Amino acid sequence: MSVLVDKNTRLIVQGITGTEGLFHTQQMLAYGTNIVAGVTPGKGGEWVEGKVPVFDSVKKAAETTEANASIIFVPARFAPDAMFEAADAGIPLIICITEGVAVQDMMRVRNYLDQKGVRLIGPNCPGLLTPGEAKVGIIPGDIAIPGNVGVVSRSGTLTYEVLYAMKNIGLGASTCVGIGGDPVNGTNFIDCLEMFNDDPKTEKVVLIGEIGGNDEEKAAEYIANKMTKPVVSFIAGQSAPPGKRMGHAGAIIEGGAGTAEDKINALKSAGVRVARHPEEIAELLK
Amino acid sequence: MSVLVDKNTRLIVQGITGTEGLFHTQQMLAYGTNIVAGVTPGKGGEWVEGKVPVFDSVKKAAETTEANASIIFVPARFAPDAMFEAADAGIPLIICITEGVAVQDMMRVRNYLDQKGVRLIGPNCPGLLTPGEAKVGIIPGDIAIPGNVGVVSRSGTLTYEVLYAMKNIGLGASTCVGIGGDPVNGTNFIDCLEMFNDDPKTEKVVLIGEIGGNDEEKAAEYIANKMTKPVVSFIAGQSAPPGKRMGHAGAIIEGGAGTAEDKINALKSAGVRVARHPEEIAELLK
Amino acid sequence: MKLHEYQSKTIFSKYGIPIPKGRVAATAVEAKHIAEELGGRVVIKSQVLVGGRGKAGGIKLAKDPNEAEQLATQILGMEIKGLPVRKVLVDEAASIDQEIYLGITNDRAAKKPVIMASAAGGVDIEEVAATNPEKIIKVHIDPLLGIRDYQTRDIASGIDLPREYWKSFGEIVKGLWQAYSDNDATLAEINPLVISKDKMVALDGKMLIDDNAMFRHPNLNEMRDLDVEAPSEIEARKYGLTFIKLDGDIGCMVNGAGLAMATMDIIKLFGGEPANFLDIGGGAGADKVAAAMRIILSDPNVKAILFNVFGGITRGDEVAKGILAAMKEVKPTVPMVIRLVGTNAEEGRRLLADADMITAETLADAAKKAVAAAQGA
Amino acid sequence: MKLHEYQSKTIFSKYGIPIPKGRVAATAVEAKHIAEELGGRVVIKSQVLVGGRGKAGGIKLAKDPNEAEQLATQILGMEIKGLPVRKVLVDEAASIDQEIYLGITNDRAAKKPVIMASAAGGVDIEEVAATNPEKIIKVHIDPLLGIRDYQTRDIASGIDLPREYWKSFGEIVKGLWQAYSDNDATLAEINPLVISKDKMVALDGKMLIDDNAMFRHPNLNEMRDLDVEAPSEIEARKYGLTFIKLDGDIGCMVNGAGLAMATMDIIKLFGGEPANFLDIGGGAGADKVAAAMRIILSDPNVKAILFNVFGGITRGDEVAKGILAAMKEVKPTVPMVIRLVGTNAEEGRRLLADADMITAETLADAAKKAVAAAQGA
Repeated sequence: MSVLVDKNTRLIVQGITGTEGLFHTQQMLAYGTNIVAGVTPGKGGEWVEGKVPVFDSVKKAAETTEANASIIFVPARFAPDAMFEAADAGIPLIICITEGVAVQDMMRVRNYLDQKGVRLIGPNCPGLLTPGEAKVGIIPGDIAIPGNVGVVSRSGTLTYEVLYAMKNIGLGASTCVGIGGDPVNGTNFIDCLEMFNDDPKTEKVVLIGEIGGNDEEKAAEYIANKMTKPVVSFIAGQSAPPGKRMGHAGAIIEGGAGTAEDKINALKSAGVRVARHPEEIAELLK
Repeated sequence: MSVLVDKNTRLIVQGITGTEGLFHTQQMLAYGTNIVAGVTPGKGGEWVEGKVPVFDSVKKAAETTEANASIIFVPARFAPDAMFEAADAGIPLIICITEGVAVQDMMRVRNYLDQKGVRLIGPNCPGLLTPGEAKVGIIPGDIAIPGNVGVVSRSGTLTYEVLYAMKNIGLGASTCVGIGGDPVNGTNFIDCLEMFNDDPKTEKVVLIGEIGGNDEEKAAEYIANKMTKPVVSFIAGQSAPPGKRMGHAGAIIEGGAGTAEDKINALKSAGVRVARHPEEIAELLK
Repeated sequence: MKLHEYQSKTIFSKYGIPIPKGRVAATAVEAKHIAEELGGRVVIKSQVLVGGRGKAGGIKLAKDPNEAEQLATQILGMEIKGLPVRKVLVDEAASIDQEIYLGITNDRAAKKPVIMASAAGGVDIEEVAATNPEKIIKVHIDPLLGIRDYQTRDIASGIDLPREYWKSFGEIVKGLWQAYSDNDATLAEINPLVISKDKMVALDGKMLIDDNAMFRHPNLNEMRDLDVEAPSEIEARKYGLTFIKLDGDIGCMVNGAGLAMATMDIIKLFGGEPANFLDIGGGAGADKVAAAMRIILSDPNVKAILFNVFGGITRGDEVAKGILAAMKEVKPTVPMVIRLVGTNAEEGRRLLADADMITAETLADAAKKAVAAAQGA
Repeated sequence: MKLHEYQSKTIFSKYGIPIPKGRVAATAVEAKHIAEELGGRVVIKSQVLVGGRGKAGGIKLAKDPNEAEQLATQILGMEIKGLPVRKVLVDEAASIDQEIYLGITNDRAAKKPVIMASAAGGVDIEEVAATNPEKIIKVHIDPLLGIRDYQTRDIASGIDLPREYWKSFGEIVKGLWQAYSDNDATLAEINPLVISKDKMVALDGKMLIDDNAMFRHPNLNEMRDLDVEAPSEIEARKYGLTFIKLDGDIGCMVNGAGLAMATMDIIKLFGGEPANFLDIGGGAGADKVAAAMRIILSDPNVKAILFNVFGGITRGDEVAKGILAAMKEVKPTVPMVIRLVGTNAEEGRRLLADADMITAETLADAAKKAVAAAQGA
């Protein structure tokens, strides 16, 4: 068991013939992910890596291959359209890796997808990894091993750091979900905590947060009230100055809200053990 | 029993201080309809007929009075806003009497209300009458008596004609629903047929249609497959020429579709007895 | 409200849709000048608000300015389906490699706008729809979201458009959507949209504007061409009446559109022919009723009038006063049958007691009496 | 991207929002001329992209053109919070009967834009939000539907605005919404919106534009004021790097924003102070790494550099090549600690074997070594 993606995931890659899309398609295929189709408008009929058929539209790809998930690697200005297209084609799970999507676009996308009951991961995220089953995104496959720790994170390489530290002491992950660092995105911490709470394979959970917004605070509230499994956390940005956007569009302390301190305190009050630095997470999981 | 409105309806009147709104508020109050509030922006705090409080917004009116329906009498250019406002205020049943609402506005309204699960009657309709219980609209109260015939109609005065002819031979109505003659509106024939089919008080149903669109054909299909109660019908516009809009924005034979003949044939095939003129409906119900 | 081809194309052009070079002319000399400016062959197209202009000889190809003048003279003298040609559009002629149909309208069943396209453009699209529905691609647009790029590609792919045209086609579809949306159109149509020397051009254009949305578009209202309507219909609109002239001999005045249709129907059922559709609307007062009566009587074919008024908001006494006022003014010589029911019907009947009118209790009775009166007259 | 007050107000004005008469000046003489044109008293307002201009003496009232010139001279010579004042806005002075706050921003939790208003305008709205949250009215807007008239009335009523102003206030709210929406703003704010002699006027204006949406707004990009950013940050953007200068002495170069923050945090945890935030992004090649290194070393405070690279898309050997190239060019004299893990880390480490660098296995180890190096230097 795992959450969101596994061996039964039938994946479409939107933007499969682009540089990024092609590279990560190769990586995902090498990992064993079941990529059933690619989409690049105007390139329908071609093949990628000799085994993935390319279609002009998600609708055609989905109808032909019965795909149940789609990952998006198209440039930021086209990513909203790609998400609408996947949703309208009836894809229930969309993972958008693309960074730099405009926030008003994302508000429209998110509200539209919610109406349709479509689950979105990202944008600006590393995607999903269920070690040993499916890599749906850009998380390097060799830094994590199968296990019983559910990992959810707003950050990319910081997550790799944690997965790698876990692997080094023999701890594996059930599924790692990179939810992305944008202010308006799809799936949030609480969604993932719920899924991990319900997943029999997951015994402990790692939550990697960062400054900005109040999703960590809300997650803490959820943990205090509902979570039956132990949670370990790290919050990045304790040394970040207010008013400066720390790379991620959502990582900014605005009007005194969204500080690392607030988040850490909220999590600690909810019984979460908070690591002082990322590698310490592995220690706290033992 | 009855459908949609009865003694428990707690009604708001939007546009209560306008000429039309005020006149029909008086008529509805005289009939015994439970009007709990009126709305006219800028006139909050006033009273109508000494007993209906006026509010600036539907939200305030609804919060204060626990209203469960709202009827709209505002001019066409403001009617879409009035419908959005009522829906956002959580009103589950909206009746829009206003004629002449732009069709692109109505498409936006209808799609929005569907998302919210709000039921709309109209626009450009005479509203609802549950004889002896509630008059929510402009159907003259004295032309119908309580009874067991459910009436649904796209037309206004044509409906009065039928109700009056029924009354003249002692037949009464459970509820009369005027769904309006616009091409894009809220509740349609099938919605009403379903409600009448489920309503223990309703034993027979009258369906009054007209040229334009294909709602009558779809209703015929529903009747053939699902309806357990006898249906009598009349379709107006047998003598109407194609391409000419017969008053109602939706009453037009376009591209050869929507003729009275097609509708009558469809209904007859579904076992519906179709009257040759409106007064004959009363005869066919006996 | 219908827009002329040249008006529609001018609007389309503002939304980035390529149209042929050309201008509208009211005289043959103007047409010649335009042809001189354009150089080469031109098309002279009558600007009338009916279909079938080509078959009626209202569209001609001219090889030079002199022929343009000659053909324009000819076309400007024509009537097409009863409408006088007052203007011609002079467009440069285009070579045509493919003709595509592209249109946006409201799908009342889906409650959404629908874009329709077909590789078989240039012909009557309704016929294609009836005989080869699979040749028409339909894509519904979420009215709250608007059109998405991927939908334009789905349409392009659906009509097997060569890929090199997808981008320019997509821009045209988005332009047409914006024209439809911004102008409250009920129809925005390009037929044909042609591929001409590797470029796409909208050769013909048609827009219908929602009369109910005209308050948002005063500029469009100025484009209204009154030729398309019978003078009596224009007169009726002034008074807020909905009037449609028909070919029969029994004038009808009814309150409510559905009841007005039913009244026409019952006249026909009992062997008569209605002369018009006329809805005086809800709450019509004496002045409106008088205007309605004048309009009906201005039709020389009318041999009898049937008044059918079911009082609801409309009050029977008001209607009666209107009839009396109009009778004084126009002194009708045709028999009149009246049926008055509902609000204040008693008072109305009393007011009309001395007037020379045939009264009826039921609609069926009224219709029978009107038919008899018209035939007896 | 932040817009200046005068830029924001010019945009607002295009959307029908009333603003004071006035213009921007780059010299005191210009300011005098504008004051002469306007007549009467004027306000001289420094145009710098920081808050607290008033408290810093950057906003002054002048009674006549001469005083305007004098005050403009003074203000144009100022620095406010480190930013030079290069322009002043000269606005006619307004009498103020009431000050209102009106702003639109994104509510990330609700995933919707939110309009906020308060009868207590003119002050720090964040302070009002913290101390008297009930004094701020919040109305969320459905991003697919846009603003509705009734919502503007709800806001007006919520801040107890006298009814005679509801209509003009509604137009202002709708104008601000359109400005926010059309320009991909993340904030559009009027503070204060004043009632002055029975009219509403936007005395001050502020807009933040979403950098991610700039591709849709080339015209806004031209308004960008580079003064607000440190030169190193501008240089970094050229190379697609995200760089933020801080006050410490340990330069950081990291791939990934979260990891970059965590690296700063751990430096601090072990007693050091980071000199910057620097994310070289995913898949950074040698040229990008070299540029990043130059930018870090351009800061004279930097006493050590910590390279923390977790190879995923980014390849360790590419990073190593970049470091070697930059070292040749800038010949750093500060100690450098490097931690390289993940994709092609082995090759990277091999390439760097001969370079004069301190290596580390874990992030904690690397941070400790960097802190020690900076303190030992």
